Amino acid sequence: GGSGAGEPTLTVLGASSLTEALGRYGESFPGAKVRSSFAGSDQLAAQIEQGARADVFASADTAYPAQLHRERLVGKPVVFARNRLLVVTPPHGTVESLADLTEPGTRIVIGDPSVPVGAYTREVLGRLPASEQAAILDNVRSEEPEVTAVLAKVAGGAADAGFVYATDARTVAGQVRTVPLPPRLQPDVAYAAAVVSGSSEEEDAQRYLEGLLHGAGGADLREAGFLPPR
Amino acid sequence: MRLRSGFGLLALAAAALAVAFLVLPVVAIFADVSPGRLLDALGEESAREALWLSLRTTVIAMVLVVAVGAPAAYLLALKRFRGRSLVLAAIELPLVLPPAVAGIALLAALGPDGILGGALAGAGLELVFQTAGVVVALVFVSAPFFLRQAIAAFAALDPRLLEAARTLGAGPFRAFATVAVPSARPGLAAGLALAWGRALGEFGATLLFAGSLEGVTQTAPLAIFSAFNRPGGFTSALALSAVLIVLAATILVGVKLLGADRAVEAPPQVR
Amino acid sequence: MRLRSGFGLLALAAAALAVAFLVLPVVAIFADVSPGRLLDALGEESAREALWLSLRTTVIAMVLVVAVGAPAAYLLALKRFRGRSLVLAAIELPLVLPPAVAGIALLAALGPDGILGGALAGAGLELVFQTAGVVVALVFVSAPFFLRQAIAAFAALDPRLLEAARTLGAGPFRAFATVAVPSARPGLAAGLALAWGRALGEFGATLLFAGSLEGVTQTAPLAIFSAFNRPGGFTSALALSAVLIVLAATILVGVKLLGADRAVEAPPQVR
Amino acid sequence: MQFGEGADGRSLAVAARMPLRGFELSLELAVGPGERLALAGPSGAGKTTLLRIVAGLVRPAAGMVAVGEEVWLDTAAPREVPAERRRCGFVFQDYALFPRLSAWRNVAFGMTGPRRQRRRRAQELLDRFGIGALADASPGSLSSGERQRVALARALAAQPRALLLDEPLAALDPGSRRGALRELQAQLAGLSIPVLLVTHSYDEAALLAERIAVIDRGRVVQTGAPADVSTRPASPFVADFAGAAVLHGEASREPGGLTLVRLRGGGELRSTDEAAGPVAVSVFPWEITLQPPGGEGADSMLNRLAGEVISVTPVGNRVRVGIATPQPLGTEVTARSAAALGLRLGTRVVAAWKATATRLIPLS
Amino acid sequence: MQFGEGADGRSLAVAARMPLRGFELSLELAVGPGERLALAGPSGAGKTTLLRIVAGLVRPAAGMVAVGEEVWLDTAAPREVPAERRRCGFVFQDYALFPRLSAWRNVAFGMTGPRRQRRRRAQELLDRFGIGALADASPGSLSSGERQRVALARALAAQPRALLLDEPLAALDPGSRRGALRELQAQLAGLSIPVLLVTHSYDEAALLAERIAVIDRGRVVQTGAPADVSTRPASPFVADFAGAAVLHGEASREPGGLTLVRLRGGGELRSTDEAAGPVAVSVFPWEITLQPPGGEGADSMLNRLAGEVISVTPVGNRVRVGIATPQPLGTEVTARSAAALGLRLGTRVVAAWKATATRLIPLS
Ligand SMILES: Nc1ncnc2c1ncn2[C@@H]1O[C@H](COP(=O)(O)OP(=O)(O)OP(=O)(O)O)[C@@H](O)[C@H]1O
Ligand SMILES: Nc1ncnc2c1ncn2[C@@H]1O[C@H](COP(=O)(O)OP(=O)(O)OP(=O)(O)O)[C@@H](O)[C@H]1O
Ligand SMILES: [Mg+2]
Ligand SMILES: [Mg+2]
Repeated sequence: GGSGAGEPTLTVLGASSLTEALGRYGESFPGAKVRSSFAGSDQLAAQIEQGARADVFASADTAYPAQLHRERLVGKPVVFARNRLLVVTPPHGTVESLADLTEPGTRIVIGDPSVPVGAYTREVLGRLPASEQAAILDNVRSEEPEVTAVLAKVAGGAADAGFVYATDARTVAGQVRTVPLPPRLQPDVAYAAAVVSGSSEEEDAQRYLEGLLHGAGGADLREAGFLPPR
Repeated sequence: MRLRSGFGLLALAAAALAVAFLVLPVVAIFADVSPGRLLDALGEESAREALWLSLRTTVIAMVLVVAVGAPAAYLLALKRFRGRSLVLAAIELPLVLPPAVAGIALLAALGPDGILGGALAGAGLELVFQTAGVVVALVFVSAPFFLRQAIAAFAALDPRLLEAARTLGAGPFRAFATVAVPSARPGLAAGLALAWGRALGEFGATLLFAGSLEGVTQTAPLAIFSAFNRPGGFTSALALSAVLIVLAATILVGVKLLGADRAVEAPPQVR
Repeated sequence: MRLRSGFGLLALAAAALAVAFLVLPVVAIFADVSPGRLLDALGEESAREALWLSLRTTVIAMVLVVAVGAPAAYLLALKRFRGRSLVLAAIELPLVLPPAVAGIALLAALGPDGILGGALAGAGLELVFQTAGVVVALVFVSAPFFLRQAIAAFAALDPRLLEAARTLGAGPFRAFATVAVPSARPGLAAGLALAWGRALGEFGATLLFAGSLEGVTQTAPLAIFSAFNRPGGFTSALALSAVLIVLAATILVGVKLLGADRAVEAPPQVR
Repeated sequence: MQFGEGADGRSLAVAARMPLRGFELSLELAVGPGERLALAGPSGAGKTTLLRIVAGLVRPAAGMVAVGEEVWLDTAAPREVPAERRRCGFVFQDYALFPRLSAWRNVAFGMTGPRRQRRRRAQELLDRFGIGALADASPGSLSSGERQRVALARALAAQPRALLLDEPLAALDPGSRRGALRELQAQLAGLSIPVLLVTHSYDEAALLAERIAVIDRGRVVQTGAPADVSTRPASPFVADFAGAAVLHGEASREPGGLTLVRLRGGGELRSTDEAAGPVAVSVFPWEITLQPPGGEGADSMLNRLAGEVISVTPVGNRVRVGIATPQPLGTEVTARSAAALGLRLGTRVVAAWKATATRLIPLS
Repeated sequence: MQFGEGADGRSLAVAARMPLRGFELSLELAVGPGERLALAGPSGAGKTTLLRIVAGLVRPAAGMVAVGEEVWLDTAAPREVPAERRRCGFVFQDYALFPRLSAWRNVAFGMTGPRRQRRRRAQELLDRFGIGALADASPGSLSSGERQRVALARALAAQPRALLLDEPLAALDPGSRRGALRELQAQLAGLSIPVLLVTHSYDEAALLAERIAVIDRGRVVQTGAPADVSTRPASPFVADFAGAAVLHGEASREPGGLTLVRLRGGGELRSTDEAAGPVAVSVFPWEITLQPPGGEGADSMLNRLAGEVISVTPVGNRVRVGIATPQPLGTEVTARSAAALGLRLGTRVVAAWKATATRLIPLS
């Protein structure tokens, strides 16, 4: 982001799932004009790798910021939010509990292993007894690289259940039911952010991260359903 | 073809099937969106802004596509040179790129670290995260549609018309502007409609190359995507889609009317 | 047009700019991928499977598009009826749908809870999560490309050829198969190439409607996207893209050769 | 292999009524087996439309088409046999050969049977038309004359019940037209089915057909043998069409059995035809002799009109001379007389012809 | 407003050599100011190509094109003026009118100056050609004759230094051709620039031009006034082209000043032309009289060939009769003589003509 004569401009690259929270935070961010661009964390990482000039990178995982940090493309990442996984089902669906997922014929959609939500889902399944895990994986009909695709299928009744973040479920509020996961199965879903190397507004970017951790940004995240970083 | 023959009925069935199959999903979107939601979608500041940006960027992209593409197509249509068919195939390749790959390709070519990144930066031209970048992405994905139609239209020109213009003292530009373009107009308009339609729906390349910044690079398809990620966003995304469809249909029909072959409606030839 | 005139040079510049702009990003992908990586990408089991699935599903989709689309286009091209121009505009609408919206629209129309969901389920036809669903998504996004070219090609037919066939005893089907299709072949081939190219690059609608499962619904563009997400997968995504581009280019050129107007190469007319 | 000869003894009958742009097509025609009827008339008269009605490519508002006992169309019944089941040979104006089929495949298109047999029969037909060597050529590589022969062979190959030809010579360049005309004459002469052919030109009609139907604005204005039509035109239109000069005037009976015509614009003519009231006078250019002014009545020619020469156009050993009589007159004389008279623009001459060569056409 | 008259006194000179498909174009021609030269010849002879060379639409391998002092092309210099700066009026074979411009805009296309003035001058030209009322019509709605006039007006509107016409009458239907021919004659007669026109047909060439250049396979085979070309054909090709019957034989001098020709296939002829060795004999159909067999030598006609009638085609008041003499012979007699002779297919007749009407063309 360049700096004009007046208020500096901060360019924030945020993961799609942060659209609501960071959108609101950016609007009220004091002392700088915030422009936020939301896309898949992987796409944002690719943009940074290709040299796109931005100030803050807020990912839906910790792996991409860590990787970019190793490549010295971003500063040291900090975890700024956590999330929970849950199961969404169609409002009139057959799945009412986790146990129902093992029923043969249940159509389950999960995230592609290459996206964080997919990796976490596998972590959850890994904590189940081997037979249950196998039964559920057998029922997996699709591994979606985009959460929208998971939600569209559940909301559209094409799938009987899907594993998504609690925050994602809100985008289809009213069109799906949610089945929470017991705490013992919950993975540690952490969102990390970092200042992009070579940012021309490093101070403001740092201030933006601070706000995410302790200030208005944190509140906005909480309101959107995210959990505080421990 | 008589409709009341075996094949006639078959063709009728095929046509009905094809039309129903292509139209039904579009209709389904409207069925899912109440008229009230449609108006609400238009009422949202960000939606209006995205539509307006889409309109602006696609118009600029179309101006560029036509201004550069029409003379380029004219030349490619009329000149025979070695490797011509290779060139014609090459300019169609962007058609097959999956959208994200198109975005990556643009980043690799014109991004800050891309092949021409240094040259562009030297010229003070920034594209990524800029409205200009949206235009570049739109031109990249839509130009092939215009070019191939324009080349076909110019190639179908009666070469004697151009020769007649020359014997009447018209230089190459005048022949192009007053003879070639008017004669090729229906084909050019069809190509423009197609390119414009494609540009209005463009998503992946824009997102990767230009980002999704409200008011700057967030066009309507990106706003639709963004809406998906907001609470209750599914319905507002569909409503915005419906608006985009109406806009696109208007443009498609409008451009086609513009290109309609008026000569065809001339009085019948009587002697 | 003489090249050595002001406009000639301008047009030359325009053509060079257009070609460079469209080709450079594609080249950039290849520049980022070493030939070794390209071969590695082909060596990966999952990549091969995705390419093979892409090939299979696009071939089936093209067979359907041509089998239903050609007679449908024939009818739409030759018959005049009220609302014809509306129908012609309607079948082009899928062109402007952002890919994700196209997928949602397909779900709303053909998904289990969609308009026709019950009917399809009753017929025991499952599309979502099935290879059949991929084909449906591919047909939906690519059919308009074939249809519009086919309609144009059939509309350009000399109607007297069809009449001649009839006076020689050919019923509607024979006239279509032996006269209309061969005469319209170049246009049909161009439409097929375009539709096939679009189908090969299809991403969003397939993902949303059919899902993404290795060997079942994960086509090459989905595999590219997935590879792209994997840490360190960037280059293998690019490599797979490069392979897809080569495949698509081969198909584009192959189909065009198939449609090449052989009559043009007939011996010159001498008397 | 035979063609045409199969359908012996069946004649073609057509009656049709149909509004066209600007006027109504309304006519009846019958063509006997083996008879060649030429439809001649100006552009837009409805000639092509009539052929298309017979072939089943256009449906008239009301009408009937039959070959022998076989009814192809009867809007009263109603009954309509689709074009592809009529077996009606049609040679289109520009031949409409299938561009992607070779000559023999074009010819074999309407045949049935196994491929080898169709190939053989097509080859026989092409041989018969003198283009056997071109069996594998594509239509685009044929000359227009060759294309015409392929089109005719193709139409006959399906053993049609009637043959329709729409301006079969129009697509030929003038150089090849003379030869093609002669050939077509020979080819049509051998057929035993009804042949209906369309032409713009009276001369072509006279050469190709035994009977001419002159058609104008959708109606048959005269039918008859070519010689009858040109010597006894039923209307000024037919006279003009057959190449005669046409003048207008008022006729009255004279003592002595002749009819006197006072020409509009001045001048008098006499004719052996009987008429009274407004008439059109027709005289063929070659019946008119040109004489220097002054030399009156040295011959049997009763009709004399004086005027200035306004055009001189040599044609072969003859010269066409236009004369500014009160109503302009086209004449034709031998090159020798033209030279003897010293004809050039502006020369004053007298055009003279016999009362017996003066046809009167009463105008309603 | 004037056209054509401006470029007084400048003649057009062309020399060109260029390989075409199958043969080489190689010719030189000059057309004087106001002269009308017709290029006549068979299809594919290179006529259009020559016009295109003059207009600058094709560049020959070697050649020169000049109008007066102005050199348009000189491959030796080298110098080449692009087509758009030659001011060379070109009437294309199918007129090539701009389909989306109205008639007057087509005419005004080559004019310079403000729009209103161009409109006025275009209107004047259209009026002059008798189609002023059609100024706003689109070319698609014009008849072919009207289109021809617009094309001519358009070519002349740019005040060209030379006028080229490529088969200006070929696109017309036979019905309108006669009238259009007369009009074109009048229009071309008024010009003072060189006019080069192309036609397939000897008759048209004779009517439209003062001089004919017969061109075959890229070469000028004869030039001259129409009458000269037809009465003294330089080659069998020209004789045939001008409408004469052509026979082949061996000539030898006879005592008495005549030349004896022994025809290939049998028969003898005599001619007043001098020649020896292989010759082509040309005689015009109308020079030949037909007689019943037997009645020998009752007249001054030295040449007599007997044969069967193989074709009879009436044309106007004349009949063309083909006779199977050893070499087939085309003749033309009046309808009256045909009737008197009872001519029909198979009748045996004697074709007779004078030695003075027998042209001999030595074959190298
Ligand atoms: N199906 C139709 N319905 C109404 N009018 C028609 C139809 N087909 C042709 N016409 C009109 O009928 C008139 C006669 O057309 P037709 O082609 O039969 O004339 P033609 O005598 O063959 O003329 P030409 O000698 O120029 O070919 C034309 O004015 C044409 O526009
Ligand atoms: N630029 C060219 N180079 C080589 N050959 C050519 C070129 N243009 C035409 N030809 C060939 O030259 C020959 C003469 O063509 P041209 O069109 O001049 O004949 P034409 O006398 O006008 O015939 P027509 O009477 O049929 O119009 C043809 O065989 C054509 O294929
Ligand atoms: Mg007609
Ligand atoms: Mg020519």
